[in-house]
Amino acid sequence: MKLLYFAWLKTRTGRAEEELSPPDGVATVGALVDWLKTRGPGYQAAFAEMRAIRAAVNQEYVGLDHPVRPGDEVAFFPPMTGG
Amino acid sequence: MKLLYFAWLKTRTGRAEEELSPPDGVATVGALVDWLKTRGPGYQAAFAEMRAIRAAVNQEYVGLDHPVRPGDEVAFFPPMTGG
Amino acid sequence: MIRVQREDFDPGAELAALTAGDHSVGGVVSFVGLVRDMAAGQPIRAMTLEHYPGMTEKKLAEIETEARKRWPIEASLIVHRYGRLEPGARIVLVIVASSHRQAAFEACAFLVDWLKTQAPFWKEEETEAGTHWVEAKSEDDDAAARWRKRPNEAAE
Amino acid sequence: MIRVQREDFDPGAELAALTAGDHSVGGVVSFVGLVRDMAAGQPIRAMTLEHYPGMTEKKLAEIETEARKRWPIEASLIVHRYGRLEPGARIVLVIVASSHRQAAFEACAFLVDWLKTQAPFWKEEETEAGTHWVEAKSEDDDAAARWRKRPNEAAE
Repeated sequence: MKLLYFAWLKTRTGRAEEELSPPDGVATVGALVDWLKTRGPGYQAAFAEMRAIRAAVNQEYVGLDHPVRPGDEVAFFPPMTGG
Repeated sequence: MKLLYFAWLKTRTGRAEEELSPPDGVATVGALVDWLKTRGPGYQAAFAEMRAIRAAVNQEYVGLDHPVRPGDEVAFFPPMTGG
Repeated sequence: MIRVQREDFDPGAELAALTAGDHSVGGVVSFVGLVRDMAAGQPIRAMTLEHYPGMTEKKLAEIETEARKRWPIEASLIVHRYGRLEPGARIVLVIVASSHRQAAFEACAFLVDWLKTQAPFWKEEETEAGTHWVEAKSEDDDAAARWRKRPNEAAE
Repeated sequence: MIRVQREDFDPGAELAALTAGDHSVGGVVSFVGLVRDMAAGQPIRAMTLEHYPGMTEKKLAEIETEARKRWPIEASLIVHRYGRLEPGARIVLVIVASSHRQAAFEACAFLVDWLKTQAPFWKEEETEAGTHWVEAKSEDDDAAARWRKRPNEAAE
């Protein structure tokens, strides 16, 4: 599974992207976040306030209950500020 | 009094502008139109349909009851089609 | 700023010049009106724009002043051409720069709607069948009427 | 058309290219977004725009497709920059050409409102006090929400 972090999530996790294989039970975006938070204080800081975080799976905006599968591209980021 | 004609009014009167001295009784735009219509068939054709004509006195849009005075600049034209 | 001219204009150069050095501007909305090759289902060879020199500049300046009263505008420009123009040619340019993009959009639409009904320009079209003066469109009056203040607002 | 690029763009050249040869276009509305030198009362030295390559192009194309469904559009272009930009620099260009000027105004405003809330861009500002990520404005959500179809329209 390819994970991408943007804006201050990137700063907190300390990486822009990584390739990870979450355990089998991690089947939704929400479960993925819970699992990521076990990976260290940087992840805990990044995902401390889920209200301020948006997610995309395979480049579509999704909610926390959206399924994730091996091979997916999953991105986390704050609300957009373009334009 | 300086008179100006635009668009098809110019075509019908046969002139873009002229200097005229209407008689003393001609005190409004409407009276001026009535007097101009006595000046020949071109003027009669130009002012046949007053609904389709707009007027300006000294470069301000006015109605037919607006006063006209010697020295005024009076313009006649159809509704505008700019932009 | 107001310009009435026979010559073509360069929208990019005008856009750049209008906001040059002013870093408080967040959004610039512009409108470019072009000569279409069709009108009322008829192919058009060209059109000639006649205007009322002196009064045109005066009315455009009044319209611009009105827009600046209604919206927070950092800079604005109206350029309107006259003379003979062929399909594809630029007729009019309206630019509004503001720190608020919605104000820039509204003010620019207002200026375009108002100059169509308030500025003393007349179009004569050339078709296969000859030339004729374009009649004013009631939809342009309707568009301009959108911006007329309601009676209870006029008292403010 | 959609472009996401680090380089600056030339609004005048883009305007001319978009309608070149198409004489059915009557009006072209454009929006240029610029970097302001102030944000939330603080002077800004520069900002850096980060984006999500691939998804950005996809979302911008979706937004453009949606606009073309809603309005009669002859041609449209969205150019959005990323990277470090100083005050006065151009960030984004949106152009909509239509034979109906009101459609061009509305579609251009729609595109700007939507790309602010739907396109995956994030701004980091540099001030005297250091750098910080810009928070999304609720007014941008409100602006985008204007265009959301009401339930009874969605069924049409």
